[in-house]
Amino acid sequence: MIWSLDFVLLVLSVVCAVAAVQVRDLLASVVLLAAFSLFMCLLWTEMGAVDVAFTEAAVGAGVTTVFFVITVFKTDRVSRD
Amino acid sequence: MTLPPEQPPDVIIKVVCRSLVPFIQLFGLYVVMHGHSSPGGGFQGGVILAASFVLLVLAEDRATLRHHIPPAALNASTSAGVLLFAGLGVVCLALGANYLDYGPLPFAEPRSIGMLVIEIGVGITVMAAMLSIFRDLLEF
Amino acid sequence: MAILDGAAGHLNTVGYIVLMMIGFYAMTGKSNLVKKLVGMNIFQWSIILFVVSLSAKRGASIPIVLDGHGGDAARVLDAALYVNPLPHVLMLTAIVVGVAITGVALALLLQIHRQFGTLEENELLERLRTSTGS
Amino acid sequence: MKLLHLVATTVTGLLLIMGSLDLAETGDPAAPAATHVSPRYIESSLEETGVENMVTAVLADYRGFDTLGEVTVIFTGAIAVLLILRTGLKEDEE
Repeated sequence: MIWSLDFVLLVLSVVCAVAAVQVRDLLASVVLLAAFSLFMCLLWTEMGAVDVAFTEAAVGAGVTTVFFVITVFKTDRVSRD
Repeated sequence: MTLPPEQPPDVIIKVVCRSLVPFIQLFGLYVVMHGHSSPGGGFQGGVILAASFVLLVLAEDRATLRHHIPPAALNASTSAGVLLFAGLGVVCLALGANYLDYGPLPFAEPRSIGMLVIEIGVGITVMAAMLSIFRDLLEF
Repeated sequence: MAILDGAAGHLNTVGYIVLMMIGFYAMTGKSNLVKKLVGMNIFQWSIILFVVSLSAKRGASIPIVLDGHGGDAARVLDAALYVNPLPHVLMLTAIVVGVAITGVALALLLQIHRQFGTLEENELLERLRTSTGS
Repeated sequence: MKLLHLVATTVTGLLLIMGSLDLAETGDPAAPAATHVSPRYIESSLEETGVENMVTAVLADYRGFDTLGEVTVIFTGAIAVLLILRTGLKEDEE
């Protein structure tokens, strides 16, 4: 593990998480969630968990985002808060 | 706001995605088969195989999935993977060992082959389950 | 840097807890149901991150044996040279199960939106109250 | 109302941080998580199963029951989505 890289990635993922929770446009929220999962994937690669990172790269950016985008398109796009 | 599936898809997107899909599927099969000695396995390969069909459906229209994989085949393969996994355990039981103990399988490297079989079962189930959820959400 | 090395092992746990609390706040404080699901995913991934971080070791490699196939298969490996593979296995399955949970939750959201026409929590409660009252 | 949620979140986070101070350092090779059961998997999985990737060996051989339950959960998720979204109730509910 490399501590400085770990901290930089943690700060970036906290920024992505806060933005995904606070933004009003739900499509932007979903895409920020995909960016958050990319930083998770980088953190796990840096910890040596290559299998978990591989799964996260396929699942977080691929399948989960597609499910969320379909739901957002079929319901309302704008959130009240 | 609804999905815009009625308008014909752009020809460049269609051609590029169609030519990318076989390579993605080949990589997914490689990940399932090569999980013994590199990062990978049934879960990852199944998700990658499902993502290739998702890309195909997003590039074309929603009848594409029904055309390439009929709904009955999708439903059947969702349970076929679980049955392959549990059936190998029953085979081990019939050969005189414990459930899911691959020792007495009649191969040169029984544990390696047994693991490969259950990785294939996991891959089939994960692919079919993801595609089934995707189809149900899309066609609602 | 030497001082930071001593504290670093505890500081990143604080980072994981901050991520977890962001997800917790989204699940409790936000009224949109899709926002709650986004918060649930953040919460879930931060817990997975915490459990994976338990497997890390200083100066260890990824859990794949080097030249294992052609080499001497009977040699004894040193446990300090490889990271702990057990949390990876447990969390690998947790991620894929998380996708199935998210799919079921999104199906419920689609059905709720068809029945009530909204995904905001307070409007949903209001419509439920009026429909049962009348 | 928002302030109440924020206060509750902060208090829970502080309690969790207080609890996490007793954990072993991340990356410590002598931590309890790294010394009890995992050396057994690392040292003998290649010899016992002949598979280089320890994660695959533990996932598919040592903990095969766990993976079987996992696959059953995913199968159940697909069936649940099918049952939630394919109901014919939506016309006569209106």
